[in-house]
Amino acid sequence: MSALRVLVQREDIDVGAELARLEALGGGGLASFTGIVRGEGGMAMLELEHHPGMTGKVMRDIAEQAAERWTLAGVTVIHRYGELRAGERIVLTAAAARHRHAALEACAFLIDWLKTEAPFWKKEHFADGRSAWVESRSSDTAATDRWRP
Amino acid sequence: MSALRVLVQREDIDVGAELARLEALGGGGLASFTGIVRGEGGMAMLELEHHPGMTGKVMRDIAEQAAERWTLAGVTVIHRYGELRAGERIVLTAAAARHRHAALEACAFLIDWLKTEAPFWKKEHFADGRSAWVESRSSDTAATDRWRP
Amino acid sequence: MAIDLLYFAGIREAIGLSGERVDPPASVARIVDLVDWLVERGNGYVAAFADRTRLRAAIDDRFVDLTASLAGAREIALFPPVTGGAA
Amino acid sequence: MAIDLLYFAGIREAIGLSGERVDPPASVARIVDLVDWLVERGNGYVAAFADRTRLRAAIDDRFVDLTASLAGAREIALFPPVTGGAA
Repeated sequence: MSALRVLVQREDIDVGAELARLEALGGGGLASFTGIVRGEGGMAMLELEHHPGMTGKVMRDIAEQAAERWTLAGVTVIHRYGELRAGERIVLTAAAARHRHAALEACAFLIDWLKTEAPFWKKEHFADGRSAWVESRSSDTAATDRWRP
Repeated sequence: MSALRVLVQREDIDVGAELARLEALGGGGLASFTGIVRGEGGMAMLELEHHPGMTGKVMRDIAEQAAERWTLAGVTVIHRYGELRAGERIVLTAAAARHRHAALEACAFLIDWLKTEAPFWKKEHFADGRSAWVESRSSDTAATDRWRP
Repeated sequence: MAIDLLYFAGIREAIGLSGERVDPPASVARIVDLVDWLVERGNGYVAAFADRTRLRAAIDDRFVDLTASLAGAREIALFPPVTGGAA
Repeated sequence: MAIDLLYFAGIREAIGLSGERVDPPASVARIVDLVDWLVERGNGYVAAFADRTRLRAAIDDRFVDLTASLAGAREIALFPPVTGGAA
Protein backbone atom coordinates (compact mmCIF):
# COMPACT_ATOMS: atom_id res chain seq x y z
CA MET A 1 0.00 0.00 0.00
CA SER A 2 1.34 3.37 -1.03
CA ALA A 3 0.44 6.59 0.75
CA LEU A 4 -1.19 8.80 -1.90
CA ARG A 5 -1.40 12.56 -1.45
CA VAL A 6 -3.23 14.45 -4.21
CA LEU A 7 -3.98 18.16 -3.98
CA VAL A 8 -5.41 20.81 -6.32
CA GLN A 9 -4.84 24.19 -4.76
CA ARG A 10 -4.51 27.91 -5.39
CA GLU A 11 -1.78 28.32 -2.72
CA ASP A 12 1.95 27.89 -3.22
CA ILE A 13 3.52 24.44 -2.78
CA ASP A 14 5.89 23.97 0.19
CA VAL A 15 8.30 21.59 -1.55
CA GLY A 16 10.56 21.10 1.47
CA ALA A 17 7.63 20.13 3.70
CA GLU A 18 6.11 17.85 1.05
CA LEU A 19 9.39 15.99 0.48
CA ALA A 20 10.00 15.69 4.25
CA ARG A 21 6.58 14.02 4.53
CA LEU A 22 7.57 11.44 1.90
CA GLU A 23 11.03 10.94 3.44
CA ALA A 24 9.35 9.97 6.70
CA LEU A 25 7.80 6.93 4.99
CA GLY A 26 11.21 5.25 5.14
CA GLY A 27 11.45 4.46 1.44
CA GLY A 28 15.18 4.91 1.02
CA GLY A 29 14.91 7.00 -2.13
CA LEU A 30 12.78 9.98 -3.03
CA ALA A 31 12.44 11.60 -6.45
CA SER A 32 10.65 14.84 -7.19
CA PHE A 33 9.81 17.09 -10.11
CA THR A 34 8.79 20.73 -9.66
CA GLY A 35 7.41 22.78 -12.53
CA ILE A 36 8.11 26.51 -12.46
CA VAL A 37 6.49 29.30 -14.51
CA ARG A 38 8.98 30.56 -17.09
CA GLY A 39 8.88 34.28 -17.82
CA GLU A 40 9.86 34.06 -21.48
CA GLY A 41 8.87 36.42 -24.28
CA GLY A 42 7.56 39.12 -21.96
CA MET A 43 5.04 36.84 -20.25
CA ALA A 44 3.80 38.62 -17.13
CA MET A 45 1.22 36.19 -15.76
CA LEU A 46 0.08 32.64 -16.37
CA GLU A 47 -3.59 31.90 -15.79
CA LEU A 48 -4.37 28.28 -14.95
CA GLU A 49 -7.97 27.20 -15.41
CA HIS A 50 -9.18 23.73 -14.45
CA HIS A 51 -12.29 21.53 -14.33
CA PRO A 52 -12.89 21.56 -10.56
CA GLY A 53 -15.13 18.50 -10.48
CA MET A 54 -12.75 16.39 -12.48
CA THR A 55 -9.18 17.44 -11.69
CA GLY A 56 -8.84 15.73 -8.33
CA LYS A 57 -10.30 12.47 -9.66
CA VAL A 58 -7.98 12.39 -12.67
CA MET A 59 -4.94 13.22 -10.54
CA ARG A 60 -5.82 10.53 -8.01
CA ASP A 61 -6.26 8.05 -10.85
CA ILE A 62 -2.80 8.93 -12.21
CA ALA A 63 -1.26 8.55 -8.74
CA GLU A 64 -2.93 5.15 -8.34
CA GLN A 65 -1.61 4.02 -11.70
CA ALA A 66 1.94 4.94 -10.61
CA ALA A 67 1.45 3.05 -7.35
CA GLU A 68 0.30 -0.04 -9.26
CA ARG A 69 3.15 0.11 -11.72
CA TRP A 70 6.05 0.57 -9.30
CA THR A 71 6.59 -0.50 -5.70
CA LEU A 72 6.30 2.83 -3.95
CA ALA A 73 6.15 3.87 -0.31
CA GLY A 74 4.31 7.05 -1.23
CA VAL A 75 3.23 9.35 -4.04
CA THR A 76 2.51 13.09 -3.88
CA VAL A 77 0.92 15.08 -6.71
CA ILE A 78 0.06 18.75 -6.24
CA HIS A 79 -1.13 21.05 -9.04
CA ARG A 80 -1.93 24.73 -8.64
CA TYR A 81 -4.56 26.78 -10.43
CA GLY A 82 -5.25 30.50 -10.60
CA GLU A 83 -2.90 33.35 -11.51
CA LEU A 84 0.82 32.55 -11.37
CA ARG A 85 3.79 34.85 -12.01
CA ALA A 86 7.16 33.93 -13.53
CA GLY A 87 9.25 31.94 -11.05
CA GLU A 88 6.24 30.54 -9.18
CA ARG A 89 5.72 26.80 -8.76
CA ILE A 90 2.92 25.20 -10.82
CA VAL A 91 3.18 21.53 -10.05
CA LEU A 92 4.98 19.00 -7.86
CA THR A 93 5.19 15.28 -8.46
CA ALA A 94 7.15 13.11 -6.05
CA ALA A 95 7.55 9.42 -5.27
CA ALA A 96 9.30 7.56 -2.45
CA ALA A 97 10.53 4.01 -3.01
CA ARG A 98 12.97 1.41 -1.80
CA HIS A 99 14.75 1.52 -5.16
CA ARG A 100 15.90 4.74 -6.74
CA HIS A 101 14.88 3.84 -10.29
CA ALA A 102 11.30 3.13 -9.18
CA ALA A 103 11.13 6.56 -7.54
CA LEU A 104 12.65 8.35 -10.54
CA GLU A 105 10.58 6.56 -13.16
CA ALA A 106 7.33 7.01 -11.22
CA CYS A 107 8.08 10.72 -10.92
CA ALA A 108 8.64 11.04 -14.69
CA PHE A 109 5.48 9.02 -15.38
CA LEU A 110 3.43 11.29 -13.09
CA ILE A 111 4.50 14.53 -14.74
CA ASP A 112 4.14 13.14 -18.28
CA TRP A 113 0.59 11.94 -17.57
CA LEU A 114 -0.43 15.09 -15.73
CA LYS A 115 0.49 17.15 -18.78
CA THR A 116 -1.77 15.26 -21.16
CA GLU A 117 -4.48 13.84 -18.87
CA ALA A 118 -5.23 16.38 -16.16
CA PRO A 119 -7.89 18.97 -17.14
CA PHE A 120 -5.86 22.16 -16.80
CA TRP A 121 -5.56 24.94 -19.38
CA LYS A 122 -2.95 27.66 -19.43
CA LYS A 123 -3.36 31.20 -20.70
CA GLU A 124 -0.35 33.47 -21.05
CA HIS A 125 -0.81 37.17 -20.30
CA PHE A 126 1.95 39.39 -21.69
CA ALA A 127 3.27 42.70 -20.41
CA ASP A 128 1.98 44.48 -23.55
CA GLY A 129 -1.62 43.43 -22.81
CA ARG A 130 -1.85 40.50 -25.24
CA SER A 131 -2.99 37.11 -23.99
CA ALA A 132 -3.20 33.67 -25.59
CA TRP A 133 -4.14 30.14 -24.63
CA VAL A 134 -1.19 27.75 -24.66
CA GLU A 135 -1.54 25.13 -27.40
CA SER A 136 -1.03 21.47 -26.57
CA ARG A 137 2.13 19.93 -27.98
CA SER A 138 2.47 16.62 -29.79
CA SER A 139 5.78 16.06 -27.94
CA ASP A 140 3.78 15.89 -24.70
CA THR A 141 1.41 13.28 -26.12
CA ALA A 142 4.42 11.28 -27.30
CA ALA A 143 5.94 11.50 -23.80
CA THR A 144 2.76 10.04 -22.30
CA ASP A 145 2.52 7.38 -25.01
CA ARG A 146 5.94 5.96 -24.09
CA TRP A 147 4.41 4.69 -20.82
CA ARG A 148 1.56 2.86 -22.56
CA PRO A 149 1.76 -0.94 -22.79
CA MET B 1 26.74 27.55 -18.80
CA SER B 2 25.19 25.61 -15.94
CA ALA B 3 25.54 26.62 -12.31
CA LEU B 4 27.26 23.70 -10.57
CA ARG B 5 27.02 23.24 -6.81
CA VAL B 6 28.99 20.32 -5.38
CA LEU B 7 29.33 19.71 -1.66
CA VAL B 8 30.76 16.96 0.54
CA GLN B 9 29.67 17.59 4.09
CA ARG B 10 29.04 16.05 7.50
CA GLU B 11 25.96 18.23 8.14
CA ASP B 12 22.39 17.46 7.12
CA ILE B 13 21.14 18.56 3.70
CA ASP B 14 18.46 21.30 3.62
CA VAL B 15 16.55 19.94 0.62
CA GLY B 16 13.98 22.75 0.54
CA ALA B 17 16.67 25.44 0.50
CA GLU B 18 18.75 23.61 -2.11
CA LEU B 19 15.79 23.17 -4.45
CA ALA B 20 14.72 26.81 -3.97
CA ARG B 21 18.23 27.84 -5.06
CA LEU B 22 17.86 25.83 -8.28
CA GLU B 23 14.30 27.08 -8.87
CA ALA B 24 15.63 30.63 -8.83
CA LEU B 25 17.71 29.89 -11.94
CA GLY B 26 14.50 30.07 -13.99
CA GLY B 27 14.83 26.69 -15.63
CA GLY B 28 11.14 25.80 -15.76
CA GLY B 29 11.62 22.26 -14.45
CA LEU B 30 13.52 20.89 -11.50
CA ALA B 31 14.14 17.24 -10.69
CA SER B 32 15.66 15.92 -7.50
CA PHE B 33 16.64 12.64 -5.90
CA THR B 34 17.21 12.29 -2.14
CA GLY B 35 18.76 9.16 -0.65
CA ILE B 36 17.68 8.25 2.87
CA VAL B 37 19.27 5.76 5.29
CA ARG B 38 17.03 2.70 5.60
CA GLY B 39 16.85 1.10 9.02
CA GLU B 40 16.40 -2.46 7.85
CA GLY B 41 17.50 -5.64 9.61
CA GLY B 42 18.22 -3.93 12.90
CA MET B 43 20.71 -1.47 11.46
CA ALA B 44 21.31 1.25 14.05
CA MET B 45 23.92 3.44 12.34
CA LEU B 46 25.50 3.83 8.92
CA GLU B 47 29.12 4.96 8.82
CA LEU B 48 30.12 6.73 5.62
CA GLU B 49 33.85 6.95 4.95
CA HIS B 50 35.27 8.82 1.97
CA HIS B 51 38.55 9.82 0.30
CA PRO B 52 38.63 13.51 1.25
CA GLY B 53 41.15 14.59 -1.37
CA MET B 54 39.28 12.90 -4.19
CA THR B 55 35.56 13.02 -3.46
CA GLY B 56 34.94 16.65 -4.37
CA LYS B 57 36.88 16.31 -7.63
CA VAL B 58 35.01 13.18 -8.71
CA MET B 59 31.64 14.70 -7.81
CA ARG B 60 32.46 17.91 -9.71
CA ASP B 61 33.51 15.81 -12.69
CA ILE B 62 30.19 13.90 -12.60
CA ALA B 63 28.25 17.19 -12.37
CA GLU B 64 30.20 18.58 -15.35
CA GLN B 65 29.44 15.48 -17.38
CA ALA B 66 25.72 15.93 -16.70
CA ALA B 67 25.94 19.59 -17.73
CA GLU B 68 27.66 18.62 -20.99
CA ARG B 69 25.16 15.91 -21.77
CA TRP B 70 21.93 17.83 -21.15
CA THR B 71 21.04 21.51 -21.43
CA LEU B 72 20.76 22.41 -17.76
CA ALA B 73 20.32 25.68 -15.91
CA GLY B 74 21.93 24.21 -12.82
CA VAL B 75 23.12 21.06 -11.10
CA THR B 76 23.43 20.37 -7.36
CA VAL B 77 25.16 17.32 -5.91
CA ILE B 78 25.57 16.97 -2.13
CA HIS B 79 26.90 13.84 -0.42
CA ARG B 80 27.25 13.42 3.33
CA TYR B 81 29.89 11.47 5.25
CA GLY B 82 30.21 10.47 8.89
CA GLU B 83 27.72 8.65 11.11
CA LEU B 84 24.12 8.59 9.91
CA ARG B 85 21.02 7.11 11.58
CA ALA B 86 18.00 5.50 9.91
CA GLY B 87 15.82 8.17 8.29
CA GLU B 88 18.68 10.62 7.76
CA ARG B 89 19.52 11.98 4.31
CA ILE B 90 22.71 10.68 2.66
CA VAL B 91 22.74 12.30 -0.74
CA LEU B 92 20.92 14.84 -2.91
CA THR B 93 21.18 15.15 -6.67
CA ALA B 94 19.15 17.80 -8.46
CA ALA B 95 19.03 19.40 -11.89
CA ALA B 96 17.12 22.40 -13.26
CA ALA B 97 16.35 22.59 -16.97
CA ARG B 98 14.05 24.15 -19.52
CA HIS B 99 12.74 20.69 -20.44
CA ARG B 100 11.47 18.28 -17.83
CA HIS B 101 13.04 15.18 -19.38
CA ALA B 102 16.50 16.78 -19.34
CA ALA B 103 16.09 17.55 -15.63
CA LEU B 104 14.79 14.06 -14.78
CA GLU B 105 17.37 12.19 -16.85
CA ALA B 106 20.26 14.28 -15.54
CA CYS B 107 19.10 13.58 -12.01
CA ALA B 108 19.02 9.81 -12.63
CA PHE B 109 22.44 9.98 -14.33
CA LEU B 110 23.93 11.83 -11.35
CA ILE B 111 22.76 9.33 -8.74
CA ASP B 112 23.73 6.31 -10.85
CA TRP B 113 27.25 7.65 -11.40
CA LEU B 114 27.71 8.76 -7.79
CA LYS B 115 26.99 5.23 -6.62
CA THR B 116 29.74 3.64 -8.71
CA GLU B 117 32.25 6.47 -9.20
CA ALA B 118 32.36 8.55 -6.02
CA PRO B 119 34.84 7.26 -3.41
CA PHE B 120 32.47 6.60 -0.51
CA TRP B 121 32.26 3.41 1.54
CA LYS B 122 29.40 2.42 3.82
CA LYS B 123 29.61 0.38 7.00
CA GLU B 124 26.47 -0.84 8.71
CA HIS B 125 26.44 -0.96 12.51
CA PHE B 126 23.69 -3.13 13.97
CA ALA B 127 21.87 -2.86 17.28
CA ASP B 128 23.40 -6.16 18.46
CA GLY B 129 26.95 -4.81 18.08
CA ARG B 130 27.78 -6.42 14.73
CA SER B 131 29.10 -4.27 11.90
CA ALA B 132 29.86 -4.94 8.25
CA TRP B 133 31.02 -3.05 5.16
CA VAL B 134 28.36 -2.84 2.48
CA GLU B 135 29.34 -4.79 -0.63
CA SER B 136 29.12 -3.17 -4.05
CA ARG B 137 26.36 -4.50 -6.27
CA SER B 138 26.57 -5.47 -9.90
CA SER B 139 23.12 -3.89 -10.46
CA ASP B 140 24.68 -0.51 -9.62
CA THR B 141 27.47 -1.01 -12.14
CA ALA B 142 24.86 -1.98 -14.74
CA ALA B 143 22.88 1.18 -13.92
CA THR B 144 25.94 3.33 -14.59
CA ASP B 145 26.82 1.39 -17.73
CA ARG B 146 23.48 2.26 -19.33
CA TRP B 147 24.67 5.88 -19.61
CA ARG B 148 27.92 4.97 -21.41
CA PRO B 149 28.16 5.63 -25.14
CA MET C 1 -33.91 15.64 -20.73
CA ALA C 2 -31.93 18.51 -19.20
CA ILE C 3 -28.14 18.27 -19.21
CA ASP C 4 -25.61 20.57 -17.55
CA LEU C 5 -22.92 21.80 -19.90
CA LEU C 6 -19.54 23.12 -18.76
CA TYR C 7 -17.20 25.12 -21.03
CA PHE C 8 -13.50 25.65 -20.36
CA ALA C 9 -10.63 27.78 -21.68
CA GLY C 10 -11.04 29.05 -25.26
CA ILE C 11 -14.43 27.35 -25.63
CA ARG C 12 -15.70 29.18 -22.54
CA GLU C 13 -14.37 32.51 -23.82
CA ALA C 14 -15.83 32.09 -27.32
CA ILE C 15 -19.29 31.21 -25.98
CA GLY C 16 -19.10 33.75 -23.18
CA LEU C 17 -20.44 31.33 -20.56
CA SER C 18 -18.75 28.93 -18.15
CA GLY C 19 -21.78 26.65 -18.34
CA GLU C 20 -25.50 26.36 -18.97
CA ARG C 21 -28.38 23.90 -18.64
CA VAL C 22 -29.78 22.71 -21.98
CA ASP C 23 -32.61 20.42 -23.04
CA PRO C 24 -31.78 19.10 -26.52
CA PRO C 25 -34.29 17.13 -28.61
CA ALA C 26 -34.19 13.32 -28.66
CA SER C 27 -32.39 13.37 -32.03
CA VAL C 28 -29.26 14.65 -30.19
CA ALA C 29 -27.80 11.27 -29.26
CA ARG C 30 -24.05 11.79 -29.21
CA ILE C 31 -21.62 14.57 -28.22
CA VAL C 32 -21.08 15.47 -31.89
CA ASP C 33 -24.85 15.86 -32.31
CA LEU C 34 -24.96 18.11 -29.26
CA VAL C 35 -22.19 20.27 -30.69
CA ASP C 36 -24.00 20.53 -34.07
CA TRP C 37 -27.16 21.51 -32.20
CA LEU C 38 -25.30 24.19 -30.20
CA VAL C 39 -23.67 25.59 -33.36
CA GLU C 40 -27.13 26.31 -34.77
CA ARG C 41 -27.39 29.03 -32.13
CA GLY C 42 -24.84 31.01 -34.10
CA ASN C 43 -22.00 33.41 -33.35
CA GLY C 44 -20.09 32.41 -30.21
CA TYR C 45 -20.95 28.75 -30.60
CA VAL C 46 -19.80 28.75 -34.24
CA ALA C 47 -16.42 30.19 -33.22
CA ALA C 48 -16.09 27.89 -30.19
CA PHE C 49 -16.60 24.72 -32.22
CA ALA C 50 -15.03 25.78 -35.54
CA ASP C 51 -12.09 23.36 -35.17
CA ARG C 52 -13.41 19.96 -34.11
CA THR C 53 -9.88 18.47 -34.16
CA ARG C 54 -9.18 20.67 -31.13
CA LEU C 55 -12.33 19.76 -29.24
CA ARG C 56 -12.30 17.37 -26.29
CA ALA C 57 -15.12 16.25 -23.98
CA ALA C 58 -15.90 14.63 -20.66
CA ILE C 59 -19.15 13.07 -19.46
CA ASP C 60 -19.68 13.09 -15.70
CA ASP C 61 -15.97 13.79 -15.10
CA ARG C 62 -14.60 11.12 -17.46
CA PHE C 63 -12.88 11.85 -20.77
CA VAL C 64 -14.87 10.48 -23.72
CA ASP C 65 -14.65 10.49 -27.51
CA LEU C 66 -16.84 12.96 -29.39
CA THR C 67 -18.86 10.01 -30.69
CA ALA C 68 -19.84 9.00 -27.13
CA SER C 69 -23.56 8.60 -26.39
CA LEU C 70 -25.31 11.11 -24.15
CA ALA C 71 -27.53 8.40 -22.67
CA GLY C 72 -27.56 8.74 -18.89
CA ALA C 73 -25.25 11.78 -18.89
CA ARG C 74 -25.88 14.41 -16.24
CA GLU C 75 -22.97 16.78 -16.97
CA ILE C 76 -20.97 17.30 -20.15
CA ALA C 77 -17.76 19.31 -20.31
CA LEU C 78 -16.44 20.69 -23.61
CA PHE C 79 -12.88 22.03 -23.85
CA PRO C 80 -9.70 22.21 -25.94
CA PRO C 81 -6.80 19.74 -25.42
CA VAL C 82 -5.38 20.09 -21.89
CA THR C 83 -2.12 21.96 -21.25
CA GLY C 84 -1.33 21.51 -17.56
CA GLY C 85 1.92 20.52 -15.93
CA ALA C 86 5.09 22.40 -16.74
CA ALA C 87 8.26 22.54 -18.84
CA MET D 1 61.31 7.41 -4.06
CA ALA D 2 58.88 8.00 -1.19
CA ILE D 3 55.16 7.65 -1.91
CA ASP D 4 52.22 8.41 0.36
CA LEU D 5 49.75 5.54 0.66
CA LEU D 6 46.12 5.95 1.75
CA TYR D 7 43.94 3.05 2.85
CA PHE D 8 40.15 3.14 3.04
CA ALA D 9 37.28 1.06 4.42
CA GLY D 10 38.04 -2.66 4.87
CA ILE D 11 41.62 -2.24 3.59
CA ARG D 12 42.27 0.44 6.24
CA GLU D 13 40.81 -1.74 8.98
CA ALA D 14 42.77 -4.86 7.97
CA ILE D 15 46.07 -2.98 7.86
CA GLY D 16 45.25 -0.91 10.95
CA LEU D 17 46.44 2.34 9.37
CA SER D 18 44.69 5.06 7.38
CA GLY D 19 47.93 5.76 5.54
CA GLU D 20 51.72 5.64 5.59
CA ARG D 21 54.74 6.87 3.66
CA VAL D 22 56.74 4.09 1.95
CA ASP D 23 59.91 3.94 -0.14
CA PRO D 24 59.68 0.82 -2.30
CA PRO D 25 62.65 -0.47 -4.35
CA ALA D 26 62.91 0.40 -8.06
CA SER D 27 61.59 -3.06 -9.01
CA VAL D 28 58.16 -1.92 -7.76
CA ALA D 29 56.91 -0.37 -11.01
CA ARG D 30 53.13 -0.85 -10.99
CA ILE D 31 50.34 -0.84 -8.38
CA VAL D 32 50.21 -4.66 -8.43
CA ASP D 33 53.95 -4.75 -7.67
CA LEU D 34 53.40 -2.33 -4.79
CA VAL D 35 50.66 -4.55 -3.40
CA ASP D 36 52.88 -7.66 -3.69
CA TRP D 37 55.65 -5.76 -1.89
CA LEU D 38 53.26 -4.68 0.90
CA VAL D 39 51.95 -8.24 1.32
CA GLU D 40 55.50 -9.41 2.15
CA ARG D 41 55.11 -7.49 5.43
CA GLY D 42 52.66 -10.15 6.53
CA ASN D 43 49.51 -10.29 8.63
CA GLY D 44 47.30 -7.24 8.16
CA TYR D 45 48.57 -6.63 4.64
CA VAL D 46 47.95 -10.26 3.67
CA ALA D 47 44.35 -10.01 4.86
CA ALA D 48 43.83 -6.57 3.29
CA PHE D 49 44.92 -7.70 -0.16
CA ALA D 50 43.73 -11.34 -0.10
CA ASP D 51 41.02 -10.71 -2.74
CA ARG D 52 42.50 -8.71 -5.60
CA THR D 53 39.18 -8.79 -7.50
CA ARG D 54 37.85 -6.49 -4.79
CA LEU D 55 40.80 -4.11 -4.83
CA ARG D 56 40.60 -0.68 -6.45
CA ALA D 57 43.18 2.11 -6.65
CA ALA D 58 43.65 5.79 -7.36
CA ILE D 59 46.86 7.67 -8.16
CA ASP D 60 46.86 11.35 -7.23
CA ASP D 61 43.06 11.37 -6.90
CA ARG D 62 42.29 9.58 -10.18
CA PHE D 63 40.99 6.04 -10.46
CA VAL D 64 43.49 3.74 -12.19
CA ASP D 65 43.77 0.06 -13.09
CA LEU D 66 45.93 -2.11 -10.84
CA THR D 67 48.40 -2.43 -13.71
CA ALA D 68 48.99 1.35 -13.75
CA SER D 69 52.57 2.58 -13.48
CA LEU D 70 53.77 4.33 -10.30
CA ALA D 71 56.03 6.65 -12.30
CA GLY D 72 55.52 10.22 -11.09
CA ALA D 73 52.92 9.21 -8.48
CA ARG D 74 52.89 11.19 -5.24
CA GLU D 75 49.91 9.60 -3.52
CA ILE D 76 48.32 6.19 -3.99
CA ALA D 77 44.98 5.20 -2.51
CA LEU D 78 43.99 1.54 -2.10
CA PHE D 79 40.38 0.61 -1.33
CA PRO D 80 37.50 -1.79 -2.05
CA PRO D 81 34.81 -1.02 -4.68
CA VAL D 82 32.90 2.13 -3.72
CA THR D 83 29.41 1.95 -2.19
CA GLY D 84 28.18 5.55 -1.90
CA GLY D 85 24.86 7.02 -2.90
CA ALA D 86 21.64 5.45 -1.69
CA ALA D 87 18.78 3.03 -2.44
